[in-house]
Amino acid sequence: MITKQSPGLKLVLFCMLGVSLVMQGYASEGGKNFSRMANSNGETCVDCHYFMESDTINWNPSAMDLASRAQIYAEDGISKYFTSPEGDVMKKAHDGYQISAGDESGIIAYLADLEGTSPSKVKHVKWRLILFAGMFVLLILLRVEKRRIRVLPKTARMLIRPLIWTVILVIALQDAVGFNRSKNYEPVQPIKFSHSIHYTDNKIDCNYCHSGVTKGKNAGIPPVSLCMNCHKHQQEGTRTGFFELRKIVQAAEDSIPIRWVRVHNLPDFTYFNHMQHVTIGGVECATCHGDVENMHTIKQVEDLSMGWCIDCHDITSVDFSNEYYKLYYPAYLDSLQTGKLDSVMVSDIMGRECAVCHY
Amino acid sequence: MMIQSALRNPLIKGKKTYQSITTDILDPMRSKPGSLWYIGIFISASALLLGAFMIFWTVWNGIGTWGLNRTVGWGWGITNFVWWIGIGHAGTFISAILLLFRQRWRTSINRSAEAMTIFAVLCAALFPIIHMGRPWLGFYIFPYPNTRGMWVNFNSPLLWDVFAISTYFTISLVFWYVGLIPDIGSIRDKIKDGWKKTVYKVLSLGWKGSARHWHRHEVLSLMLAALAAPLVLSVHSIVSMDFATSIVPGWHTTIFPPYFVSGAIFSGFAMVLTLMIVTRKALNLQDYITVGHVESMNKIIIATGSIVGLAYITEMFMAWYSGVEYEHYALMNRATGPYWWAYWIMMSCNLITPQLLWIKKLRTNILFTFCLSIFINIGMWFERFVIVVTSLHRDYLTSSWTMYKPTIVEVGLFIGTLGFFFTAFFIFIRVFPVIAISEIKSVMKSSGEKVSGGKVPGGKAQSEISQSGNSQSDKTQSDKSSEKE
Amino acid sequence: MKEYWKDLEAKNGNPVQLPDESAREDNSIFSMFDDLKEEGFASRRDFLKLCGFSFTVAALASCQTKIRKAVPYAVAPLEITPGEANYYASSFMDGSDYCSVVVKSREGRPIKIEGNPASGISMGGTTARVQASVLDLYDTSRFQDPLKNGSTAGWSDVDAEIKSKLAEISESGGTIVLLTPTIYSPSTEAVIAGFQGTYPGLEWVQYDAHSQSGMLEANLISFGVKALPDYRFDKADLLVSFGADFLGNWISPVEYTKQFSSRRNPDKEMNELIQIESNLSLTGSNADRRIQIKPSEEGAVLLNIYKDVAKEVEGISVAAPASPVDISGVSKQLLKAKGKSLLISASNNKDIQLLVNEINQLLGNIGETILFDNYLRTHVGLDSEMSGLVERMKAGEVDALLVYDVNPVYHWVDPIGFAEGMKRVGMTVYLGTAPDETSELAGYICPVNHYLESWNDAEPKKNIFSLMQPVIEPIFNTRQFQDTLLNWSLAGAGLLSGDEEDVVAGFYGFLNAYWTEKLMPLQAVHMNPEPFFDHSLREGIFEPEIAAGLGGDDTSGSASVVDSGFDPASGFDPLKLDLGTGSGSGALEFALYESIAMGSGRQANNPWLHELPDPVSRICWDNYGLISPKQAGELGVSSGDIVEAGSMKMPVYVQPGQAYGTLGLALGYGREICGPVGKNIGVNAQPILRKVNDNVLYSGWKSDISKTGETHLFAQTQSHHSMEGRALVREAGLKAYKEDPAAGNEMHTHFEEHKGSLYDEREFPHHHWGMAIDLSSCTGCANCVIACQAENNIPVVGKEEVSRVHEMHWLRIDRYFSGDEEDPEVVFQPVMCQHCDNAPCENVCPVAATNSSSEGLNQMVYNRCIGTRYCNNNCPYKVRRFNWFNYTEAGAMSGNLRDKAEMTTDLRRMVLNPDVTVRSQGVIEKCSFCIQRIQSAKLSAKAENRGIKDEELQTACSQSCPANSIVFGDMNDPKSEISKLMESGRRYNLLEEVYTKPSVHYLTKIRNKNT
Amino acid sequence: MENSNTITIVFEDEQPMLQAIKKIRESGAEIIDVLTPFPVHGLDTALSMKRSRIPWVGFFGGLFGGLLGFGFQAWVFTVDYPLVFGGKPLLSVPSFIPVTFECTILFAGLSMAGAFLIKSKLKPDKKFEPIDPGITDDKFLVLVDGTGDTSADKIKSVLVGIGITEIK
Repeated sequence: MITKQSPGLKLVLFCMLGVSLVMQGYASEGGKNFSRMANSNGETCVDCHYFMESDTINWNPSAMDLASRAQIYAEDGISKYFTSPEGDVMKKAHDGYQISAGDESGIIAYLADLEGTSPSKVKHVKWRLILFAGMFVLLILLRVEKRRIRVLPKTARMLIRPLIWTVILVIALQDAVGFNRSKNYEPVQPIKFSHSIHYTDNKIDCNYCHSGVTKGKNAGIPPVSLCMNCHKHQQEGTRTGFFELRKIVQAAEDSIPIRWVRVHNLPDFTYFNHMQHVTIGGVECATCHGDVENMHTIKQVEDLSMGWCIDCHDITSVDFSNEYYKLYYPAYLDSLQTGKLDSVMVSDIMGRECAVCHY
Repeated sequence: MMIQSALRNPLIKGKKTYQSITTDILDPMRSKPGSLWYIGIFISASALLLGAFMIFWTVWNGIGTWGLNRTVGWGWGITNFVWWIGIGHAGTFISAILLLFRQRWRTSINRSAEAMTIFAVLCAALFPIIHMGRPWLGFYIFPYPNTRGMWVNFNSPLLWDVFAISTYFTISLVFWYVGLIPDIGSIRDKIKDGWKKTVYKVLSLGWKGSARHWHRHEVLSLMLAALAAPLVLSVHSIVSMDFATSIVPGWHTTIFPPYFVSGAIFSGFAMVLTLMIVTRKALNLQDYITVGHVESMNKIIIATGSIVGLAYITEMFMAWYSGVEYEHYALMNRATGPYWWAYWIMMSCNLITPQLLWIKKLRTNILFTFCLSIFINIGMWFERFVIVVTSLHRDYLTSSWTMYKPTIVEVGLFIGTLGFFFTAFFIFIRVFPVIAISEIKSVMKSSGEKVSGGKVPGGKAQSEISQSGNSQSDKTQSDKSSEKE
Repeated sequence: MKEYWKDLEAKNGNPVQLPDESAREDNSIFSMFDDLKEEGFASRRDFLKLCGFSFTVAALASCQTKIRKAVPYAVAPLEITPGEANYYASSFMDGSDYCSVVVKSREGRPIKIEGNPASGISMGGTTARVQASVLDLYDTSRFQDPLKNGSTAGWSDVDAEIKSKLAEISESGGTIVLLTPTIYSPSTEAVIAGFQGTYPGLEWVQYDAHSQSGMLEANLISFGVKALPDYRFDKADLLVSFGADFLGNWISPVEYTKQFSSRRNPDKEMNELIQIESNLSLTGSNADRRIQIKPSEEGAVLLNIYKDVAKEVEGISVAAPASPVDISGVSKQLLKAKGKSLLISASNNKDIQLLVNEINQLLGNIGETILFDNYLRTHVGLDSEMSGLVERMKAGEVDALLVYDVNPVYHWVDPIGFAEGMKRVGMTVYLGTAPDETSELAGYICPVNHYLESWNDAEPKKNIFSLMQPVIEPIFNTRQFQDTLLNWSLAGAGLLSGDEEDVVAGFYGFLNAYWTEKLMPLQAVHMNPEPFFDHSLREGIFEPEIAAGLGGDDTSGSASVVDSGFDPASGFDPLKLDLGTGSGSGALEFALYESIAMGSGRQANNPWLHELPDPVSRICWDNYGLISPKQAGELGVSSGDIVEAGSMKMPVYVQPGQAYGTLGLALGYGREICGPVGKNIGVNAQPILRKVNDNVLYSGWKSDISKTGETHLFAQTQSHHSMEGRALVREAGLKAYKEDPAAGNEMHTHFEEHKGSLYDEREFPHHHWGMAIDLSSCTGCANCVIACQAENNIPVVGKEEVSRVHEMHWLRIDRYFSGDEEDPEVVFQPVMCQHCDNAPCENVCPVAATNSSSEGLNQMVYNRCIGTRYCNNNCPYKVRRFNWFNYTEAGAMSGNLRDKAEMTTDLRRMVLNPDVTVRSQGVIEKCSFCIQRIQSAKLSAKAENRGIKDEELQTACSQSCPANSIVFGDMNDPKSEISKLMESGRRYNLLEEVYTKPSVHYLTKIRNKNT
Repeated sequence: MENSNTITIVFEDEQPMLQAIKKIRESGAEIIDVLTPFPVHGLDTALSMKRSRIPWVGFFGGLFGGLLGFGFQAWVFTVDYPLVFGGKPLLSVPSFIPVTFECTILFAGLSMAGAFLIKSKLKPDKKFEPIDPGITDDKFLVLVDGTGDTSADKIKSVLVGIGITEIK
């Protein structure tokens, strides 16, 4: 699937490209071609090989991704990707491009120049900040109104002012309380690996890759060698073609580990054990990691704060069929059996005690 | 109601009128400061800068730059903290408790005593923050909502301190400011237009001396005094609980709250004397702060000093009487251990020297009083040092016994707080009236020389008013002053 | 309560000296500007950072989440689950020090050494040095590549050159000498044999850093065995030791501590220890009776004992000089315990050892407490051989010298002679791990692996084997000694039968083949090599039946050994022996010893060991001349004065219990060439050593001392040595204990009768963790201190910080003296967080960073701590430790690191336990009862659907205690060992009258005394 | 407040002012305000002012603060995050006393000060033009409502014999 970008964004990208070229003092023919050359659908190179990360995953290799292979292109040329594209994805995308020898060397030179950079991020409008600042502006306006204009009735002023202050306080408090939390953290990964494709489409169990989850502290990120169990046979992706998978194949061949960006970070002073939660507690992965089955890029959905942990401990019941609990918590067992208690919560069995996580 | 002695001297000397009071008191603010002031502020600001550097040094490198160690976890820092808090107490005592007891002589000194309270509390508050290992996480001590779901430990005396000191500071500031409002109004009306006037305009909150405002003002002052009186007792009690609720031999003592409070007032009055004796001279306010004031304060010093001395002896007695060997050792160690000199400095400065004040000649001697007040300041500092350090350095397990010696950083910090205190005071005397103008005016007729010696308003009406008892009224004394003639 | 005296300093009204702040340079503010000069840019940047400090709020607003990478394995090793530890049995071998160990490894990094309980020798115990050895693996000063004349060279070049030169020398009939420590690895011996086969004429000299040459020679004469015997301290009712610190450093301290302490239970038959010595050693501190002698008096005292024994046993009378000290009763006691006593001496004088052997023989101890079936193989170096070598080297008769793992330029009695000789040797090759005085003079340096990177086997005692296996790939470009020798050997030369391929496969193959061929036949369980080797590897040990059978049998095996010796009845004339009367002139006799931490100084670059306070003097990062208080008074010196003794300058420490007229000094310090941590720490005592009758004598040399007027600052962790009459350590004599099990513990009875609380007593319905420490068996060896440090990532702060009382050890061993100042009694008391049920520290923390768990633990949350230190003030035990500076670089700020011991380099940090938080600047830390181990045990119990077994849960300190003094467990479990100890009449809590209700319990110290 | 109909009477001492007030009130004129440089005793009775209710504000403020302080501590320790400190019971009331006390004082003090400022309409941005700069020095002003039949002359006549400095 090739993402269609809106004309507006295209324009922005184009402008950015232009600016960046001017900035570098480099306006090669290749660069122009990269954004001008079109296939039969009228899509230019830059339409797919983007310069800016979008909010939703763009399965195509970015211009910078291509640039990382500039060395190879310089040796092999790129015309073969147009004359005989490998795999269905590229065939479909590269259909209809005409490339001359001159264009080819220009684009390669251009890509070589891009090497080492990375796509820029979309700058989101900070509505919250604007709202916060706006409240203060409103306060000033209200004052001016009171002093100079005086159109509002006195009661309105009396109502509005506390309202504004409430909004300010609520925002400030929420932001202060949630400060430095990384909820919704969704970094760009070195490989466009989709949990959705692997788990939902291909029915691969979480445990297959994250095998540590039942055995110990760390769930574990699979070694490349494990990826190769399947990808030895499946080297073309339905969305990414050969490009992303080639990274894995290459890593496996070179025995070089892939440097993923860690999404779920706990501070060093917090001890968390997956086995305790998954094997013994029977907690589902999704409880903490969210709807991973539908995520193309992995995203932190919870704030992973201590408050969040203990809130869950408060409402999660303990499986009292475990001999350990039966042995050491006879009073609870008794209450459960006599029906005095419906369930025993994690908080009741030390789930709120400091040294369970901090030591 | 206090009965004034017929022999009592007037509280204000010289022939004063309302206008001359205003002028006298506001003059230092309107004239150019003298060279003495410049020298003073230069010295104290330099000390302040030194302190600022030491704060930075401590925070950056860690508390290891102090002389503290495994066994002695608190040293100069906490000594200074308690000392400063204690000094602050005199201000509140003068303004609140003496107000409740209708001691009119307080009017001459309460303003600067209150200012002193605020500056001293600020100095004190520095130490609990700076002595933390991680002051940048100091906000953990406030019970604020957070994502950890954690609160604070309400069992901890340090947490009580947080509440006590912040309440104390807030209430002191409010009390001081409320009292200042009419005087700021006076300044506002006395100075020429300019940015200063604008500032005073804002600070005066539009005060104009309306009868209703005065009425509320007086009620508020009285009520705040009524609140501040138990507050001031509670604050030093709570500070003393930092020690008293612990189990360290020499700290774990039920006598501490009253002992600390009287010690605080003792040291506070000494500091007030130190400051006032200098101020009256420097600002030419001998007419307002008279020998009578000095003598009154000296009497309080004898009283509180004797209470403190009694506490020292009681501690010794209890250590012996309780039969607890650790307690017994701790007290013996104070007097005869390696820090014996600190103990005997404390004893001589706090218990022995103030007894000289029983002699009237000495307690009315300004120079003697000044020297004595310095002695008491030193002695009370050593009292805290003795309590903090000599209790800790030899506690239960003899294997952990060790010695404590401050580093240049700790000394610098102490000098820095002195610098801050005096810098703030020097600025204060240039910015706000050191004597409560309106209060002085209200007692001028009853206690001023001019009025006492001359026209006295009809006594009958006055007594009627005072008997109606609807406000802070100590006019009955005017009867007495007329009797004097 | 007996009367305890104050420490010497306090007694003289001169309290402990704190370091002079103005003298300390790098703590002073003014040094900031020095820093600026040195590294202008970095410091300037720091300065800007500092300015930024006030704008924290602004900075926070722009704070962004730091990107952290997650890097999985490329190919995951099968046995590793990330986040879970693996354990491998191995052997610690460092010179003559041996210990069977289990290595804990996380993600392929060894992080902790634990004792191997399966071993019959160390029985799960370790020493502090064994515990600390893991840190040597991550020593930044290690050789990283082969060196040729000081510059890096490839292995192939070095190999080729050395091989050709060796071949050349060998062919031309030259002399090649291989100098090693005692090799007690049978397969290595075989490798060396093969090497000798390759280069005929190669001489192999073994040499021990601390020589036992005198005893070896004496045993050869007495028993016909050139070996040290298998002492059985557990079988002796009476131990008489002449200066042998067998609980500390003497020969095999872990084994001896295990044996000794097994007899210190007053409920069973308790042994009695009489220590006759000059320095107050660890063993002397534990003695029931201690007699002080000068080193030169040892012979006379022994002769007197001999006189009494010989008279009684054989009816002959010997004319012995009068004993210089009162030893009344010793002979009588020895005679009473005939066959159940043990007399030992640490002297390296052959004649003294002959006399000792004779006395033991007369007492019938040979074959009872002194066995030779499983004689010790860890010491075989003869000083005479070494002397010969040095002479020949000096004469230029040695063409090639291969030095493996010894440092004679430091350790040999004549270091200058050895160094000179080395310069005259044509080719010198040094095979060792890190630079030292000897490697400095070597032409080639072939770096060898650390023991945790190596394959090896050991036979520390005859027929008792163990294996060493690598737990990490060599970190640097190093190669183990055996592989190097194999590489330089001709394939098959003199090796095992048909082993050419094994040589190609390296030492691992060789080892495998050796075990298959030589050791597999010793057992009958495994018939195939693979399971046999795997089983042995998993166990770490191989102790075949024959050894155990014969060792257990008292008469049959040992008799033959004795028979082959001389006949004691004839030809033994004690008066002809040269028992040494001291030589040189002066008022003081040197008595050199090895310190508990440093030993012979082989681990000199180990910061953990340097910071380990000496159990007796409680001083770390130093050695010092020890003199008795009386002597100090006479000489007018006090602790910290620097004195001159002969050509040496040293600080003195006034040590109660030091024999009058002696000057104790620890060996192993003053290393001039060593890694940065251990360099020039203390003074080098080696130059004092002298040779007598070809044996190195460690004491007896006289000297005068004179004050220089200079002073020295000690880093001492305990400055007050008396209990001031407080019932901290409670003790009683055995007789009193037999009459009343609560003897000495009367206060506890009183307390139990009168205790009470305003509040309801808390209940701990689930687990209630507790610890019991038996003060009777605790020897104070300090193994637990380092075990704790390794387990819990405790920072090293350096000498200056320790001297400012900023040490960080969670577990300390308090040592108190009582009685006479010149001859005190000593008690040790390990103190860690007592995990009080009514913890005073908890109440006072304003931020709730420390509170009580429902399992009786006192929890400390580092990340919540703001560092008010109030908890530490209010802790009556003073067990909380504060991070005064940024020792670990774990805090919020950087650029203010104070790491005096290089503990924060990437390499050293590999030793950190990932399950324990590294604490940041400004927080309090303390013993957690190894909560990480508790949690992990609970987790595996839950995962396996069962309860926790008592033995599976051990804290770091209890696990490897060589005296089994520390017991940890669930006090709610009636079957646990701790529950049983709770019932003991000896149990009490430290400061129980404060009613903190600690979870740590102490058992009173019972001395074997008639009181 | 001070519109053109206000009659301002200036005194230089409080005694004639008090007498004047009495007379003015007897005359039926309405006194808008009295401005004095210090609290003149007897003025409140002379003007028949009602006793201020600030103490009540303080009482309720303190009550609220105390309950809040105690309630919050009890809630935190027993409901929200119970933790055991030093073997004490969760609801260790003696420990809560200091904070409860301080909260009481703080809330009482602040609420009274707040009530004073609000009720007196004192605030930093208050526009203020002094009728006479001497009101904070040595002048005593009585402002009389001049809207009805009251006039400056009438007042003057009422106040005959009393030391008036000025009347406007």
